[in-house]
Amino acid sequence: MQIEVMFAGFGGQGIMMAGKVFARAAMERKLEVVWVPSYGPEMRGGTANCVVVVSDRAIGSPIIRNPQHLIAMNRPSLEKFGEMVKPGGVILVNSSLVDVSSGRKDVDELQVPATDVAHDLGDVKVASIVLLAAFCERSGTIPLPLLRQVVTKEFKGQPELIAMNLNAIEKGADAAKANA
Amino acid sequence: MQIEVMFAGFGGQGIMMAGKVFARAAMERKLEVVWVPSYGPEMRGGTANCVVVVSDRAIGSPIIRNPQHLIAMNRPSLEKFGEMVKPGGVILVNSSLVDVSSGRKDVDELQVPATDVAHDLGDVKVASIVLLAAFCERSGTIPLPLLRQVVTKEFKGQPELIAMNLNAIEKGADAAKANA
Amino acid sequence: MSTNKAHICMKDGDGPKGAVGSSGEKHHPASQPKKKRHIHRIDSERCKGCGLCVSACPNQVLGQSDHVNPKGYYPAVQVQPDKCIFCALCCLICPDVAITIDEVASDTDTRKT
Amino acid sequence: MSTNKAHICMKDGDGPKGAVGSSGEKHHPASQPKKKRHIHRIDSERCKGCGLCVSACPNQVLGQSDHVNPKGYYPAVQVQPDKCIFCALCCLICPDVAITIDEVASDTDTRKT
Amino acid sequence: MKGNEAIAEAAVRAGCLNYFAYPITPQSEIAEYLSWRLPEVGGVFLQAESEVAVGYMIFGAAAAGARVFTSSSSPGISLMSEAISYIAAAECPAVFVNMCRVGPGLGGILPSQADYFQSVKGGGHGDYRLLVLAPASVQEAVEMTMMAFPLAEKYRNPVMIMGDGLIGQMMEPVAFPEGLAQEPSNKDDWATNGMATRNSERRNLVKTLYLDAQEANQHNLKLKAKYDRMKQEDVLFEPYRLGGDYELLIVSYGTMSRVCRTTIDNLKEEGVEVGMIRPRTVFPFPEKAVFDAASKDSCKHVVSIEMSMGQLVEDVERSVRGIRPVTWYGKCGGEVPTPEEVSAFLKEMLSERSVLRTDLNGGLYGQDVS
Amino acid sequence: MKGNEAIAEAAVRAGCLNYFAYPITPQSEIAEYLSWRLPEVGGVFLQAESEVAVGYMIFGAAAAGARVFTSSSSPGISLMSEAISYIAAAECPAVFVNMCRVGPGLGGILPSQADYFQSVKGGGHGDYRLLVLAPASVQEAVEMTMMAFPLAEKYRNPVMIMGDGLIGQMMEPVAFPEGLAQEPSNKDDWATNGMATRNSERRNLVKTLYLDAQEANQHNLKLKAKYDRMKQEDVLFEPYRLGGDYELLIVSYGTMSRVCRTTIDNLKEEGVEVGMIRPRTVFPFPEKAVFDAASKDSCKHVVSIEMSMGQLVEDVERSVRGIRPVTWYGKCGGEVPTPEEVSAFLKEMLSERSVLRTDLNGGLYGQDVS
Amino acid sequence: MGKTFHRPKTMTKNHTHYCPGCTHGVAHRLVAEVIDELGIRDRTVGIAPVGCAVLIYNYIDCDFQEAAHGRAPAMATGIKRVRPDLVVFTYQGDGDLASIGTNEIIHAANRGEKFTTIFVNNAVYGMTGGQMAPTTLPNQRTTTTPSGRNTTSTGMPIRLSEMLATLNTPGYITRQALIRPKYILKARKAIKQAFTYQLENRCFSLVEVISTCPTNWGMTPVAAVDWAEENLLAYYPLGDIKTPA
Amino acid sequence: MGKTFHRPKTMTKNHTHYCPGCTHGVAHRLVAEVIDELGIRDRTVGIAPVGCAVLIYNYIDCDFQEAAHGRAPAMATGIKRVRPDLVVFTYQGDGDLASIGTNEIIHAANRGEKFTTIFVNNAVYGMTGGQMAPTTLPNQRTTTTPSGRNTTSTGMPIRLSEMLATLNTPGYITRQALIRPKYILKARKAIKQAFTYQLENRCFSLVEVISTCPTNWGMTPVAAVDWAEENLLAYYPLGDIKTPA
Ligand SMILES: Cc1ncc(C[n+]2csc(CCOP(=O)(O)OP(=O)(O)O)c2C)c(N)n1
Ligand SMILES: Cc1ncc(C[n+]2csc(CCOP(=O)(O)OP(=O)(O)O)c2C)c(N)n1
Ligand code: SF4
Ligand code: SF4
Ligand code: SF4
Ligand code: SF4
Ligand code: SF4
Ligand code: SF4
Ligand SMILES: [Mg+2]
Ligand SMILES: [Mg+2]
Repeated sequence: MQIEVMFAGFGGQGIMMAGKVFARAAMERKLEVVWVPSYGPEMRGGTANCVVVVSDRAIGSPIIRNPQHLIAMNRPSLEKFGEMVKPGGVILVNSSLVDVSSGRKDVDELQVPATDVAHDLGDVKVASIVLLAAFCERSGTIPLPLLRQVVTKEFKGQPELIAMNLNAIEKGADAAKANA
Repeated sequence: MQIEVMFAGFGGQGIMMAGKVFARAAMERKLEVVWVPSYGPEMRGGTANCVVVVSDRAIGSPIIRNPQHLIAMNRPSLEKFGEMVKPGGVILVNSSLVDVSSGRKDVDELQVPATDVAHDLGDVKVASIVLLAAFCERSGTIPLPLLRQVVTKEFKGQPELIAMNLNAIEKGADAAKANA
Repeated sequence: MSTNKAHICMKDGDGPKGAVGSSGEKHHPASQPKKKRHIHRIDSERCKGCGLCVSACPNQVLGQSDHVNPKGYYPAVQVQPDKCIFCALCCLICPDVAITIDEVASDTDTRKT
Repeated sequence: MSTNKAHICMKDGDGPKGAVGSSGEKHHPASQPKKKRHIHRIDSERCKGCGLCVSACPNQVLGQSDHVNPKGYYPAVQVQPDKCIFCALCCLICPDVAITIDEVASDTDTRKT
Repeated sequence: MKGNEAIAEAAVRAGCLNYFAYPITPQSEIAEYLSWRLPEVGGVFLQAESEVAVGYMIFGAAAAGARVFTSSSSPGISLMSEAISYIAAAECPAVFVNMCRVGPGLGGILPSQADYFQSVKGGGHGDYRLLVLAPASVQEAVEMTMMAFPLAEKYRNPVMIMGDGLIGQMMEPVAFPEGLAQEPSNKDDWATNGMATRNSERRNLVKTLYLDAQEANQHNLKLKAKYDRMKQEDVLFEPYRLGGDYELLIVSYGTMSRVCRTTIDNLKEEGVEVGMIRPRTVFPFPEKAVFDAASKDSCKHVVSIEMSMGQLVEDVERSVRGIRPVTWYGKCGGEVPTPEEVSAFLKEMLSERSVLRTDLNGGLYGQDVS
Repeated sequence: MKGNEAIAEAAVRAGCLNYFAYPITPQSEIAEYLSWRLPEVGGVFLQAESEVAVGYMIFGAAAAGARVFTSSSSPGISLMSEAISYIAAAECPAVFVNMCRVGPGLGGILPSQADYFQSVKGGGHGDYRLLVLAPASVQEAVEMTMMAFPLAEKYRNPVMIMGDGLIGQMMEPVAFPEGLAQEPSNKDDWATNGMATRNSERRNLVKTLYLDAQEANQHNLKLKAKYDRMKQEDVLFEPYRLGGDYELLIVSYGTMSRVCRTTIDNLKEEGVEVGMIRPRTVFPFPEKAVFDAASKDSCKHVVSIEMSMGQLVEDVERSVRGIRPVTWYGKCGGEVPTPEEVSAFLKEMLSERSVLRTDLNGGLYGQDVS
Repeated sequence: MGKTFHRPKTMTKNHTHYCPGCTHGVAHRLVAEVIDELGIRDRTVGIAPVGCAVLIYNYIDCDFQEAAHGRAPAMATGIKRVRPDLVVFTYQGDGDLASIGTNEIIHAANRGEKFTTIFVNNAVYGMTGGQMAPTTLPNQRTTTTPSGRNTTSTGMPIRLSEMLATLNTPGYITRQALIRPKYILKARKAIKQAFTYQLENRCFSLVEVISTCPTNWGMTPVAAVDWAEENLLAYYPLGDIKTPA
Repeated sequence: MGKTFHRPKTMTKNHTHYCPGCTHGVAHRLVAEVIDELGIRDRTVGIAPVGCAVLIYNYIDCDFQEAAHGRAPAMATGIKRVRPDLVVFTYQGDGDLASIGTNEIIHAANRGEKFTTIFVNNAVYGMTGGQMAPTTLPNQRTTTTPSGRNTTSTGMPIRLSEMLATLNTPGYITRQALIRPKYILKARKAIKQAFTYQLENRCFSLVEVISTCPTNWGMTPVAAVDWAEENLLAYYPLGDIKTPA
């Protein structure tokens, strides 16, 4: 069994971090995990994405052309990668910044205004965590308690961020449930 | 027909120059010529030698282990290369600085106090030309008039040196004749 | 398709204090007294919402929009356009050349630009 | 087998004006007044005949030999050994450490060295 | 852990507490990690002014007897090539990590294997070789980093870890095997660590100048003997699905080999049998393994699959010795070919096998003067 | 003329009036000659602060559309390897002369061919190749220097002249063939020579950064196509005594090949028949010629004879494709093996032919996890 | 008041890839303005550095070469020597110029090469993610000095312009800043002066511009200019450091 | 008067390979004397340059590394960082230090590396046969400036010591000469001072010594010291240029 999730957005939107949190959570479950960034230009402001592959056996190619799932933080990401998602996958869209949909019928597409939610929580940077939580809830890949645990560990150096991120998880999960 | 002459001495004794003069003279005769220095340490004061190969057809190896002839300006050169000379060759020794002989019976060895002669001519640096002239005279490889011509051309930039070098040629040739 | 937020001023241009930032053109203080208007535009697609213009403006003309632009930034907007004196300090500091000031005859219809 | 040209001085060492060039040893001006001789040697095999010592010597002690050494140089020699004051200036300038000055009790037989 | 950080930590665990480097993507995380980690363990972290300087800081430190390493990426390694030649010539142990990026020139920062020749044939001047380890996973990068130091000391030669960029960027779970750490060897007989340190009256000299032709030749023969010994003792590779029959043999290394592995698994499901040799050392190259695997009766063809434009394939050709046709497949722009692309290529190849013999270079015949 | 001076003069005759360099033995005479010769013809002579700088002065000048060259020797070339990679990546024509000296490290100043790999496999990072000309006489050095500029322009790629030190030091009579000089090509479509110069409103850009993976791959494929074209169109070699039967085939180049020639002549007198292929371009390598010559029925064995420790032999092995055993003979310390030494080796080899198959590297088999 | 302001002709319409508030954009614009003003676009060749500004040629529309890290001055030398009629400028970051490329800039300046250098000093390696530069201030945190630059082990920040000014070969060396409009005005004058010296074939010229890197300083753009004014200008005083005799 | 004089213990008996009258030999002896005097031979590591002095290890008898051309300061940094207890010195010519190796010496000095550099300035590339160095005087003839150094195209000679002295990191920078006994006495003092600063772990130290190259200057050794005194000392004034605070 292999799960492949792509996280895509602008650099600085916390997309890499969300991927890492997902990867760490999978590691906690003692699965094989590869987190691969498509590291963009050496400079800022471009688009960025990463792919997390989780499997119960050794992972061959870390290079995934057609991921099972996609988390799209901005419009170019959805446009570029939306059509690559395997049929039956989940597509999570940050509807705060994306006003279109992938147009696909063979996937489970969910719109969450993550940037707005994050803005309300106090920092637009937690938008990616909002989407991640919504994704976990929707896809059933990672249970929320594990997600909370990993996030708490990840930010142990900055306690002030922990609460905000935990809130982001709640809001994200709620959004997924609401849209179910 | 191939002629190989090795010129050996201290750096700064004019050994490379003597070899070049010999090579230029051979070129004037439209022969194939290779002048190969065994260029020593990048610094001064070491020993130096060069080999001139002259032939009437294309010259293969420019690397000569056993030259036909040797011009030895100092003792280490005679000691090192004396035994390598092919039987029947000519060995010219600068007896001003070398008080031994090669000890070989199968070569034509000639002692000329070249440094002393040169000293008397006004500059010890022409010692190598004295030996070269003696060698040409003895071996019959290059006629003296051609040698004079090449030397004159070689020093055309420094006319003051021409006379001294021409004198050196006379003295060298004389020495060869005297020892004949 | 760039959304240029522009504001227009009907006051006369009364000449710069020094040679300021307009490319290649020299402004002559003693030019003929002709009615001119200035148009101060912010290209909200170019703008990255850095806020440098906001803090550089001597007259608090500028502020930050609360709408995100397609690049994900909150661009600068003229919050008090009337206070603008077209000093171009905002243009000078803007790293993205997102602000321009045009000078046109006062009868030019700016809506066409 | 180095040919050391040496000359010897029977005068007392009367102390240096400054700390001069002797390796590791300090010369004490107020050392006990004991008869000492100095031996100034030129190692003619080390010497490259550069002439720097000749021109540095304040007392024209040195000159150039007219015999070539095995390396092909004309080494320095003491042409006026008696004039030597053992100031060691020649030692200081010699790039080849070809000159040494020894101080020995005046009864030492220098021919052995 | 991210590959770069894992390598950094592995070096510390291997007892290498000295690191000199100059930042360059995609491996600056190694320096960033060590900038806090080394001070924590009393080690030396220094950001140098350039890669040229790094090369010689490594040389100086290694020659003084310290365990030392650096990391860089392609252009940075080019700048170290003079130093690497010196270090090999001086027989000093040191470890170089190259997180290879797209070249030539400034190229890009995406993964690549285009520094294969530079690494295995020697980018610098003169006759020297590096022992080059090519990890295919973060775990293997850790292990190879830990092995690299003892290997460098065994041969008194620089060892290179050639990662393909992705190795540094990927995050995979890792363990740091205790057993791989080895005490530094005693270097008193050659290192310039101060006579007092080794209680000796004989000074040591680390040099590379051999003005005398015989001596220089002897020195080069001595070096050659070490490289020959590497070929005897330290060739590493991993065979994959070579047990049964296979029509096609792949030779591939690093991340590329993982893609090939998935490709092979996928093709097996489609009934196409493919085997693979994955060199783990690219110098010394597993020539015999490749030859033996190619010799198998069922094997009709050998393919070198690389993120470079025909470099690995030359060593494959050399090893195969003409007994099977050898083909190259590769990409070099930062995109790692996907299993789908590799599969498509292999299938097409199998369908038109006849035309596949790699061509020999032609040439303008000169006059035969004999 | 001395080889170095002949090369300098040949460049001037070839219409290359721009030279940037840093002194290094055994080729500083090139700079010394040009320091007065270039001003005489209104050219540019500049002694740079380092070889690193030289590499980029060449790059800048070449990218601005000028004919330009430099010369150096082994360590200096290592320092230029980053720049050479950039110049190849940016597709600028330029000529590099390497009067190879003993390496690795500081090595010595005597002749060597140990930079073979560096020259033909690319010393710098990334997928690029140099067209490498290897003269065997002063006359050929002159001719190759004159050919080098048009070749560099034909391919918009750096060309290297790889001399073995002796070539630069030797004095032989030379002629400067008029016919070889060619007008510089028009570079307006790419060179940064100023828009006004080319009367254009479109600016030119010389760059090597390709951040996009597809673009970078395309660029690398474009470069590869050029190198493949070199292999088709510009392989040069000289066959020697291949007309009749020969028991043994020598592959050798540069000064070393002259020694082999004398050896072959000498052996012929003793009744031993030996043939030779002398690559005149070492990249592209005359693979087919070597293969064809090795294929001859009479040929029992191939020997690579080189002033390096087993570099040329790898290309020979690749070319021979296993049809004949391949052996290496060489020295690398500055002493060019003499005809006597080479002969002795060949005779011994012929007498014990059975054991001569070069061994394949062994290896530690990993676990086959299939 | 009442001024006009437009994108200079030599500047393209492309949006830059720089972070919000990064003053590289200001430096680009000033150079483009000066090129326009002097009317030299059709004979100018720029040299892009390796650093955040590597893509400068996407924004300044004249002939461009892209250098290797630190080597722009050598490339500029190559061009100017073979084509003295071209106007050549290098654009270099502080890592590029004051670290790996120190040798090239010193010797180009010392030979008196007639090109112009724009030296963008933002006290950090921007492009590679905020490592220490030789210009990083004491105690400044970077990704390779996580507890602040320790001058005991890394030395004091280098004032490269002052160092270049000690050379005996004539040159124009000046330090300006891009962090407030008032400084920007002066910077533009200095850049024009620098190109003018080049056009007069007078001397090497270098304009250091104190710049910001909000991203790697971990500050908002507005905080960054404040920090720069308070801290960078204190260590790197503005003004002409050397003018040709 | 009445002094004694011997070969220092740290100096071997080997005859040097230097040309007659070359002052490299004097510099060697001074370093050996200082090592003896400070009693540090058994913990000293020297670094040989690429230049005429490459074989210095044949004459000075302590641990030695042989650098690549210009890179001795980087090697010294490598040693000092991993073994701060060792005493490290580099010995470098003017081509080595002031041309190819400028970057390495500047950044080592700026980091305040605690080693000592002996910088032998003979205004020419000795080893390779007398090409121009950055230190070559205006109009001085060399094999690559056959009609004399033209400062219009090659710039003015670099005073590297003065340049290093501008760095803000503390250091000891001094210029001495080896061309007369009186200067040699001072040079020895300076070298001792430099090593002493190192022993005190105080700062980077560099002693430039004005030297001769009779061979490549085309002069007798005696004429060479005269020429150096008249010309080199005029451009390169002697004395301490910077002392640590
Ligand atoms: C030879 C080499 N070394 C290192 C790098 C990586 N690198 C790219 S940009 C850069 C430093 C950029 O800093 P700076 O010059 O200050 O420019 P900024 O981005 O701050 O404008 C480095 C180290 C490289 N590309 N090439
Ligand atoms: C990378 C490299 N470039 C060039 C050389 C050639 N080279 C050897 S010594 C030298 C210069 C020597 O001059 P200097 O440093 O002044 O020392 P000197 O001989 O005058 O004492 C040069 C250019 C080299 N060995 N390595
Ligand atoms: S032109 Fe001047 S007043 Fe108007 S917005 Fe800009 S800075 Fe403010
Ligand atoms: S300075 Fe420019 S980019 Fe920044 S907020 Fe103002 S208009 Fe936008
Ligand atoms: S010791 Fe003094 S007086 Fe005696 S020879 Fe030497 S320099 Fe002259
Ligand atoms: S200084 Fe030394 S080498 Fe020179 S002549 Fe005097 S003793 Fe001889
Ligand atoms: S990283 Fe810094 S220098 Fe680079 S674009 Fe961003 S703010 Fe500017
Ligand atoms: S060439 Fe010059 S520096 Fe070298 S040993 Fe001779 S005199 Fe001394
Ligand atoms: Mg910077
Ligand atoms: Mg010098």
